[in-house]
Amino acid sequence: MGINAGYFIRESFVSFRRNWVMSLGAVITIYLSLLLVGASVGSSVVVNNIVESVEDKVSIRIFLKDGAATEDVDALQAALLADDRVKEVNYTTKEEALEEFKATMEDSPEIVDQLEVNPLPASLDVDLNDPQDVMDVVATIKANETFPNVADKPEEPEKSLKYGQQIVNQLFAFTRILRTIGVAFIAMLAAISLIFINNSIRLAIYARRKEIGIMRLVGASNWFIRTPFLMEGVLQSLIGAVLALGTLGVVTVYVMPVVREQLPFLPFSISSTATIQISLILVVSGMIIGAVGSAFALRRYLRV
Amino acid sequence: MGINAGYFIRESFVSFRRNWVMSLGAVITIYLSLLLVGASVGSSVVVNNIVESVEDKVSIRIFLKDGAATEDVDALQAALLADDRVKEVNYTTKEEALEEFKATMEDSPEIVDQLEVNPLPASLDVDLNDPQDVMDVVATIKANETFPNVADKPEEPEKSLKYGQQIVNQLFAFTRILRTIGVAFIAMLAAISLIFINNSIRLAIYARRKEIGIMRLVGASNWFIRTPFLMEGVLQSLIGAVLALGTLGVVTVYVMPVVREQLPFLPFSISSTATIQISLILVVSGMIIGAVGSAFALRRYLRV
Amino acid sequence: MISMRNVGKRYVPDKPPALVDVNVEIEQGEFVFLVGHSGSGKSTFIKLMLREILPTTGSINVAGQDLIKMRNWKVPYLRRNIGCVFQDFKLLPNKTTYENVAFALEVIGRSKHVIRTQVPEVLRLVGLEDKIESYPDELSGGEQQRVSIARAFVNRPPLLLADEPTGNLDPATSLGIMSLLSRINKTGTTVLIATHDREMVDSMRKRVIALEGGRIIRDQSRGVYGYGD
Amino acid sequence: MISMRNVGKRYVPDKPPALVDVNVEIEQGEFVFLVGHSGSGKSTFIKLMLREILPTTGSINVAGQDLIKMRNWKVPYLRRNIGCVFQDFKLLPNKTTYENVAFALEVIGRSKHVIRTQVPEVLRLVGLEDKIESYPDELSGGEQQRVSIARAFVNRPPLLLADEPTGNLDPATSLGIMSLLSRINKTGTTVLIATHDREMVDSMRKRVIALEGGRIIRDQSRGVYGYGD
Ligand SMILES: Nc1ncnc2c1ncn2[C@@H]1O[C@H](COP(=O)(O)OP(=O)(O)OP(=O)(O)O)[C@@H](O)[C@H]1O
Ligand SMILES: Nc1ncnc2c1ncn2[C@@H]1O[C@H](COP(=O)(O)OP(=O)(O)OP(=O)(O)O)[C@@H](O)[C@H]1O
Ligand SMILES: [Mg+2]
Ligand SMILES: [Mg+2]
Repeated sequence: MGINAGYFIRESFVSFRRNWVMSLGAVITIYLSLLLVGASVGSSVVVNNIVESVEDKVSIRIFLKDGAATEDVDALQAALLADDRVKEVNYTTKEEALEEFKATMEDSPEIVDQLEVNPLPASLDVDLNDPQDVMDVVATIKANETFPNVADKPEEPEKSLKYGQQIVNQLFAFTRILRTIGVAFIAMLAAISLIFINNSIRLAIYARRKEIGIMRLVGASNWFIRTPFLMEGVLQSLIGAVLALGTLGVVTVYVMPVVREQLPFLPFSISSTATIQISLILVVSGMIIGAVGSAFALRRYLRV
Repeated sequence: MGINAGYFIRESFVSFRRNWVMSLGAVITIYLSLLLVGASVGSSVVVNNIVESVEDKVSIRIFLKDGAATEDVDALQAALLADDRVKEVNYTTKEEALEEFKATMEDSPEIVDQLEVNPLPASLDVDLNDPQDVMDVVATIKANETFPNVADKPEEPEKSLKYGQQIVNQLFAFTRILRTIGVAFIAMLAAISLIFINNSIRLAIYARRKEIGIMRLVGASNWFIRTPFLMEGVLQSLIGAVLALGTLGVVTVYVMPVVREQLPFLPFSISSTATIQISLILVVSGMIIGAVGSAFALRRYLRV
Repeated sequence: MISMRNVGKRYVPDKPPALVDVNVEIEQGEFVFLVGHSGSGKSTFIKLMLREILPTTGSINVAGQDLIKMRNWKVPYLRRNIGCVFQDFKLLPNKTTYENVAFALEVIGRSKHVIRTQVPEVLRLVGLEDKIESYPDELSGGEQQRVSIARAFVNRPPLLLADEPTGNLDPATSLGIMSLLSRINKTGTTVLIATHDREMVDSMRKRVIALEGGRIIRDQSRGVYGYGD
Repeated sequence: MISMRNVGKRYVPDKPPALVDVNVEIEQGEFVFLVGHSGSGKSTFIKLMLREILPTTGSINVAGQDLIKMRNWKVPYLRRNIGCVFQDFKLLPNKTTYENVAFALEVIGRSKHVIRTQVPEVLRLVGLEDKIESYPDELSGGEQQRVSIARAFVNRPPLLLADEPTGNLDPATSLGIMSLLSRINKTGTTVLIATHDREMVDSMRKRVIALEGGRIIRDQSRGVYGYGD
């Protein structure tokens, strides 16, 4: 009992064409849903880049007391470098600190002029791999045994460390919320898209429930009825996904450069790996949604 | 030829119930679309509040030369206050400026200790109604005739004015893009929602095209067929809109306080007027979309 | 009442036409049978009358109105004066028997009171008094056909068209329906019936119009079904 | 071939049942007419045979299989051995005449070649050779009925059920269809026809089962339509 393999392919294409009102409805829904999801994943990648670039500015500065023993400073530096969370440690001399101060005070050079001795301490500047670790690393530094030996004000450890104490907490609270909102929003959009797509597939199949009943009565088995519907669902999803991808591509190529020009100081960019990943996810998830959605919607009408 | 007024109301409710698969599909679509639009309008109101609070920190500081004539300073202050764009002008004395400096320098009190004379100038601090006007107001100040008389460094007007020259441009470029993206996103969501809603109404009516044809053949006039469909569309939209509103309400009541607690330093809030406006817009636009969508979708099948 | 002149109808350009050069005059109060083989154009004839379709050529006049020149928005008013029993019943699937029949009255704006008295009366006439609350897919074929018949004459139209009204009915019920149509005709209603029911046509001895391949091949008053088979 | 024992079917709990205490044995190769008034349960009888519905009481055996115990997934295989002409045709609206008939062969996995030769052959037998590319809504009532007939026997099923197969056909075409069914029967196919066509039943003199109010009131071999009207 050989089955015409071509039957199903032909059938799903013909049905797509003949039920074009329904097909178009499903394609539009899938297209816009995936577009929405794709756009928000893209934007969240961009926002994440920006947030990271801001967070990267977070570093820890350890003020050293004048005349701290070089071995002690080296020991602290070595201890810090041994820490996984630390990216690099730089030494800033008293003179460099003064230069920096002069640069920030250029509006009021009188202040600098009045300085007779250099009041600014030397420092170790610690950059972190993950800025979120800043509080932990600060605690580690305070616990380090050589730290009191070299600190500018050993009796007040807090005053020998600068890491934007208030700002850091606020910044991370904000970026954490921002990320949570982003993930929640994308999850919501994805869920809504799923519902939309399922909805439109269900309506399309509901509109053809009589046909399905007739097929059953003529002796078609469930999978024989289902296969063309599933393939049609996959076809619709594929078209929707490709359209969504195309639109996103056009936006990336034509709109992103304009935005980047307007905001040269922000790292507006999506890597091409991210782009390919997004594309693949869109197409594959579109097809799965199409197939699964059709399968679920069909179940009800395949019982008689 | 009196018409049963009750007929249409009864008809649309009965039809809503009997075609519940279709009705449910339409309600879900309208609900989620309006939810999406409502959520993004709400978020954009919040983001706008935050952006404004950041922008409000933009002000202009005019450094005054030591011993500037009080009349001149008063004249400049009066001239500025006469300007519509200026909200208020505050005078900061040399002593106050030094106090401020000490506060920012508390990490390195040695610097302040070394100061023998107060090198900091007095200043006029100009707050604006709309921070976007900052560049214009700066230009006006430079053009003011008493400005050179009181300026700290009359030969270098740029140096007598402080308004975060680089930051301001970047900030405004960023907030402008943010606002544009916000508006574009909401517009896109609104358009997509419209298409979704229209789509699902069209599918629902497509599934009932045979019925519409039969009604025509039995002598029903177009408006007689259309009215229950439109009322059903409005009913669906109303239900969808109310559900969307309810969900947004729940989110506002239960989620917003949590976010606000996490980020006490950011002005997370939506005024109740804004809330009512959003609600009204959702409900009314939902109903209009339902009616117009149904009317359009029907047109095709009302010709025979 | 009905006047067709040189009417032709071709559905698909390069296929043979469904009707060719049809000329018919039917006076008010007549009772006419339309007979012919399957596919000879009977339903097309009836659809033209209802302006469900427009002819390719010729002119049609029903109840004093020129159907070709008629504006679209006037069509419903024409149809309210024509009761029609459709070959495929055309019942509204989401309405019960009662509601389907009542719909024909609601369309012309009859009051609730009139509907409440007339609909059960008419359903009793076609023998469906105990199927009032059933939906079309809960009815047998013959029952659906009778709902369609009830709907066609519930608003007492001056013209009644019936396309194969007894195709799904047993001889006894058919006879009942026929005598009903005949009584309706006696009250002045013009009745046109497309049918294959030889027994019925032969027993009634009314005017018979016979179609073949879209042409009128016979038009006899007091005729028989014919076709020597 | 078919065996029904004490079969009853009640669609709605508090309404009279559609079938009551039906006992029937039909042997392979028989030709049986099922007659009865409109609403007497003929279509219900046929739907039970196809397992479109399950009986409320009793047991049904078709082609050696117990329909009540049959698993859902096996139902399609049962139906492939039963050709059925439905009272409302049940054609797929999005398929042409050709595709509708071919569908019955595709379902059982016949090769393209078989389909290409058998479908036109069968359509010729029912007189639709020039309507091959038409969609159901471009066909006359009788033409749709003939498509349904063609689909029912294109795959040469051992059992052929026909619900009112000539309701929309003129006497000449009906006669053609009847002799076709009779020829199919001669090749060993069991044929069961629900009909109102008194002329046909009376002329064929085959076994007649008469239903009334859901009960079998008569079961005669070489019977007539009956009902003294
Ligand atoms: N799905 C259903 N739900 C409820 N009642 C039904 C359903 N289907 C049929 N009936 C009722 O069962 C009875 C028998 O119906 P059936 O279709 O078997 O009659 P029939 O003999 O085929 O009549 P006809 O000659 O008019 O087609 C009828 O009174 C009908 O109203
Ligand atoms: N919409 C359509 N498109 C194309 N051809 C059509 C259409 N409707 C009918 N036809 C063709 O026109 C011819 C006449 O059809 P019509 O329905 O008038 O026949 P009929 O006399 O009512 O037949 P029956 O007794 O079988 O109902 C048929 O050959 C049919 O195939
Ligand atoms: Mg016809
Ligand atoms: Mg029946």
